[in-house]
Amino acid sequence: MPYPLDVPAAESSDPVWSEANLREHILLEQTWRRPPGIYGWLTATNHKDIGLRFIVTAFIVFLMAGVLAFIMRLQLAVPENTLVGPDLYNELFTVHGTAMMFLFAVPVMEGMGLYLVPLMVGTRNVSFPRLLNYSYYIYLGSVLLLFVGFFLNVGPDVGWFAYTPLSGPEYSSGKRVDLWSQVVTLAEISSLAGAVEIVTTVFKQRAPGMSLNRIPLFVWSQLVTAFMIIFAMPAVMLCSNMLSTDRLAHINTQFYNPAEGGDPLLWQHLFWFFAHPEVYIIFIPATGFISTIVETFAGRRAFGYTLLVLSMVATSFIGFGVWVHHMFATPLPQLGQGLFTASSLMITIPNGIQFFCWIATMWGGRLKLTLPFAWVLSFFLIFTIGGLTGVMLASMSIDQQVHDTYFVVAHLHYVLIGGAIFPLFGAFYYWFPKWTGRMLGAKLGWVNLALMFIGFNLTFFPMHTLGLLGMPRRIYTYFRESGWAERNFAATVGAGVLGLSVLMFLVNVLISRRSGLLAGSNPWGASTLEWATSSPPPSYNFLHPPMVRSGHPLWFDPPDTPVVTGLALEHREVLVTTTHDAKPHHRYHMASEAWETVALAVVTIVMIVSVVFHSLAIPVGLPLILLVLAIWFWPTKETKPLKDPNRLRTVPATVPMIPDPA
Amino acid sequence: MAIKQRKLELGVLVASLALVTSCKREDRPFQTSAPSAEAIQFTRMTDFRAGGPSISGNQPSPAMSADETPEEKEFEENAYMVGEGKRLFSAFNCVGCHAHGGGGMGPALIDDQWIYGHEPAQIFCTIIEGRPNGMPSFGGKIPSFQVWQLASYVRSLGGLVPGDAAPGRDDDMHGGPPENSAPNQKPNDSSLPKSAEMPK
Amino acid sequence: MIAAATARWATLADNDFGVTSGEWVRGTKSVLDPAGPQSGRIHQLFLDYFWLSVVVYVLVVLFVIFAVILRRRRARWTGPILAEPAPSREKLRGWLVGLATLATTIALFFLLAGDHAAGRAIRSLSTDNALKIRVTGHQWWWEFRFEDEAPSKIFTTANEIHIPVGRTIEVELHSPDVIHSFWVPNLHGKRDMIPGHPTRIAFRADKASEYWGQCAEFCGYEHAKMRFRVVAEPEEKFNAWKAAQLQSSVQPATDSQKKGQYVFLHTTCVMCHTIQGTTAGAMMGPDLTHLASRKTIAAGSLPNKRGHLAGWISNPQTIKPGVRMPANSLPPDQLQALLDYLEILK
Amino acid sequence: MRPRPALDVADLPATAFDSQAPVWWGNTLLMVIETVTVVLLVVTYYYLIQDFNVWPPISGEQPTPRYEPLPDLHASTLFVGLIAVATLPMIWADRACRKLRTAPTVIGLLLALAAGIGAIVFRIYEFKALHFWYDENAYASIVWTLLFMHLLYVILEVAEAGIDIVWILVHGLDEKIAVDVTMATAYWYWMVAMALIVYFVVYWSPRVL
Repeated sequence: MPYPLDVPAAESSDPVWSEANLREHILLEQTWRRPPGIYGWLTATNHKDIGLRFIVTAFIVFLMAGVLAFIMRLQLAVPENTLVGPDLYNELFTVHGTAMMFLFAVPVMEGMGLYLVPLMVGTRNVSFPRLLNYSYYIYLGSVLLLFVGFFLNVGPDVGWFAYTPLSGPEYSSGKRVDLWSQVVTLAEISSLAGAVEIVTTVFKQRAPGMSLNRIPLFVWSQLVTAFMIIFAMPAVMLCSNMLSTDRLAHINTQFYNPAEGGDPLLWQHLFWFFAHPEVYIIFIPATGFISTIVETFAGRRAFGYTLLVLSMVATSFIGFGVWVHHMFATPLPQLGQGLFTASSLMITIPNGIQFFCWIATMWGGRLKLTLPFAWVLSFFLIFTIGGLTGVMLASMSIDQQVHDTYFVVAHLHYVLIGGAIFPLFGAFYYWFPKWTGRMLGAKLGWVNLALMFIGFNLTFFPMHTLGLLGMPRRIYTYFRESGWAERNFAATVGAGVLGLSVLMFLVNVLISRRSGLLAGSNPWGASTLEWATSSPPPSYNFLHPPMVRSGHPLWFDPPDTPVVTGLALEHREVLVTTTHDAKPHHRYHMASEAWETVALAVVTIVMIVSVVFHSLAIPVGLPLILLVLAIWFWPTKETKPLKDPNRLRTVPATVPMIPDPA
Repeated sequence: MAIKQRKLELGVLVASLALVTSCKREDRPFQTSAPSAEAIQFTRMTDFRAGGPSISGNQPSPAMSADETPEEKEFEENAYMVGEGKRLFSAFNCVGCHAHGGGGMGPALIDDQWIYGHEPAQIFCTIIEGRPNGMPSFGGKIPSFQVWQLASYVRSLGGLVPGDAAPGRDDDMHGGPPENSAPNQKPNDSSLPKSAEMPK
Repeated sequence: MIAAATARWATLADNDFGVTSGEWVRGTKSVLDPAGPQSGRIHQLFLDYFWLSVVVYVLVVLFVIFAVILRRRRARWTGPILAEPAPSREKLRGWLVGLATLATTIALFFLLAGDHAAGRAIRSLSTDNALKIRVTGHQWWWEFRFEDEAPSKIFTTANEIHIPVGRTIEVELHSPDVIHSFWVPNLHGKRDMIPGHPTRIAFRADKASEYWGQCAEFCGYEHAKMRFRVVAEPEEKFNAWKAAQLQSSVQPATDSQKKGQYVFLHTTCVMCHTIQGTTAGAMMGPDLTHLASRKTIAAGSLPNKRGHLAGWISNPQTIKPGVRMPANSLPPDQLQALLDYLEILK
Repeated sequence: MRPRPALDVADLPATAFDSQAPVWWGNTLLMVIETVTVVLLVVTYYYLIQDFNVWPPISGEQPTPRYEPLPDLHASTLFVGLIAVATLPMIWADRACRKLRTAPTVIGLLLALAAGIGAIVFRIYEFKALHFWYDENAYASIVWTLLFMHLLYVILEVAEAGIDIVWILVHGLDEKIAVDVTMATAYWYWMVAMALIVYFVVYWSPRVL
């Protein structure tokens, strides 16, 4: 086996299918797989389908937004460059920021959660499959709106933060900002729907025995993130809708008009009340990846499980109390700013605890230096810098100097690329075998990592000093005498290397999907439940949903841990367990595919986009939405009695074994 | 098959049409076609005159050469251009006489009455030539593309430019609906309001 | 190919607007080169934070690297090694994590205290006898009005100010359009200029030199080219400059200059600019009364040389695309006359 | 392959009420999202006070206001009173549906539905009683937004109650629709709570504060 990790050959742990199992498998497959053809593809409700669609779409957004960033780097490579003018440059960085924050980072993390959470908690699908389908199309609509808009020269050009009054009706003519605001609205509808899915799935559909203190750390991270989304996203939907109504014909509200009692600072408060938690919405799932990968390759359970969970919760709470540190340069009362300095510094404590726990886990384990683990190790080297510059930015005095300079650009990329992208790539390498059944190539993988590490640091490290030398953000050019040329040139070269590395990853994925090594069900010898089923998992996830007796069922559960039987085979049924102790409570009949979800998504998108162009859109659109909603929520009469005495209830003689790690 | 083909063609056509129009609508043409390099006619700009030579008010001025005439609608279908017109409207103190379109010393611009015509070229002419009873001549003082911007904005006051190019409310005291909500006044070029009549 | 492209950019950059490095005006811009008590205090605080960060970073990296070196497993995968890690070791790790957390907390308290002290020191500058300047940020240039109790001693300039060394400067920040941010890195941190929220900051320059300031909040197309120069000089030199600024504009003497003034007052210029002592009094663009006394034009984008000025007047959109100033296609003789006139506006 | 013991769940019930039902969580989380929205709107309302010299603002700079600045109480009080009283039939419907008693469930829902439709009419009068349009100033905008958002909630609730009634009349009452009725009830409670908040903020805080 050329792969660095010696694992038991996948085939040996595959279940031997008894006749009863085979019959159950066929019935379950008929019940849970999506309908054939385009209809089934469009209306898909399986969390694995939709999760992967989120991930793939978000990754395409990542590539496109990355290309935009590279064009910006080309423009800034030399002073007084005329490759792109200010108008296009403003569009470039706005679309880059909007796409990366709203349409890549959050959806990709949610996509990971939607794929993995049901598997990790041992259920068959997320709680509201139709909502899942709807949320994907809304997200897709938002992606298309942003990029089609950009190519039609209706791309937003006021920054992803869209400060009023620059984004207001007087200083941004045309429809660019209106479309931006609708992009945000759509993206947030989708994220909120995803968050509701995840919270409900984690609370109600955990495997029997998976009490709150046995939930895998990744699932905790997704749960905390989902709650943050629920509390943060309404703020940005609200402020961007208020911006819309300020701008749109026949509405013309006055929220941000200083002459009529409105306030540009109101925008900043509402926006950053969302946008700072947004950073943690991106970062906390990444800590979930890190915890999982560190546990697996240290070969032990994480040190300080409770501490790690509490740190995540604490981070999410404090994350809502620091938004004013984005506004330290605005004229606000000193006392308030001092408090926000304190809270911004305080958030270091839970994050520090997480770091210490991971390091303690590594010291207490026996480390297997694999590719996913190496991505996490580079996270430590990179994110720490971003965290420490974050501490500097928390200081109001220092922030007054470096605010809105390239120092902040460096900081945020160290935090977001170092803190989210590196773990995310680690997670791609880690879970790719689960998604496709094949390992991602290791050789290309190491080159990918090395290039990414070099390219990233070459791009963003010089920006720290650029900021200190007075280079502001969001400038489309600079003068030669400013002395910024060399560092900017280095950054552009680094961006090229970074792009090359991402290209390498794409090639690796394309090759490995076809001819990667067969992975088997648990190639890493990991401990969580997603590895207890085949790779890729069948549409119904588990032939017999598992029951757990520890936080690491594949490592520590006794071999006589029972599995769940007795769920219906002929319609989609999952087991609902109690919220705290995960005791079996009732059987939950899940909705199946329906055209209404797609129709509602289309109606929603069309309405939200046409609001920009015609004032009749709301009076026409809202009743339409209500109508489709009514059809959607029209409960279907059960054709079969819910309790079918004749249904298959045999407990098979053998069930697929959870492979013993030993 | 043929029908399908036709549908496809139609789709492509509509899509490209949408593409072209939206590109135009959102363009920020900073580099406007260089204004004609005609010399400043010193005779025409010795001072602010009330009205130019008595050419019949509704005709474009002969001074406006053909190459300066923009494509019909080129300015008023572009939101940036109309927005710039709005900025210039207050920057050049048009508000001093016309208020925000409601009229004061000068005639109102939001109503359906157009004393010297409502076509862009006619408004252009009014700005360049000046008009009797107080409208100064701005010929030579405002570059022609800015005059076109002003003309398109003035038209937006009467609801004569497409609603999605007309400016929204401004960050100022609220007074009446903004241009993008202005009702389309059927322009009426013939009638003169009392205020615009020649004093006896 | 990359080399060729690079070379092309390099030549492009060299040829643009004919600006070559030697011609450029002096002036520095750096957070790390403080020239006043405010920036100095922030710089000090920054260094404290920086060195502490270096120590923390080295520690973290050492712990990670040594974990990888010392705890690496080369053997075949045989399942989790430590089903139940040794309790004594686990306890030790607990203590170490606790200790590290405690150390973090204590360090943060020191950082907080440092920030608090720095903030107080920065704000403690006395504004008695301060030189008051009202700064207005426009898209995309700076208007400076030097306030005085006597109305006759108030004057306005644009994009370049002189300030006396050692005297407190109190700037009052306004914005009539979008949000800008006032920032001279060598002197003080930045402060946003938000419509409807006028605000003040005070700073002092202790070193006579020339500094660059720049708008630090994204404000539209020409945010990149919205700069201003600050010349800190001894009190007497400043007073001389101020006296000159209070003068009305120089009147044209030669025929060409007179023609130039006529051109100015009868073409597009007069629609936006002011020249004291003439009929030009529009407030849209910078006050040009003492244009020739400034080292740069176009908000710090070009040196104030005849050639640049000519280029700027003829087609500002190639230099600052999107700028509010329109292209002016003056015939050559009128342009030269205009330049002759503008050059005497010391 | 070793045989595995199994946990047979076939005898568990197929529906559950309240916090045991996933749909309850979905419903509750959506209400949380909307609550955050309403709270932020209320915060915005109070935040905007600082930008006005007089609160509620009088129109323009005239010494005598163009309109009475305080919004009238009558329509809004009727609105709040009506949906608050209609909580009783909703409670009744909730209790009845859990026991699968069709008649009281339908009657309770019908009463609430009628109250909801009446409330929508009152809300339209409320907009009139404000004396100003949404584009008057920032205060006007936020007041209209608060009332309009809440109107949407009422419309949604009315639609939900309507669907439940029609469905019960067509298919009869079973446990599944009963769960839906309890959801509608929970949503009604929430809607009344939000109405009280909005009522206090919009109509009483300018009088009391």
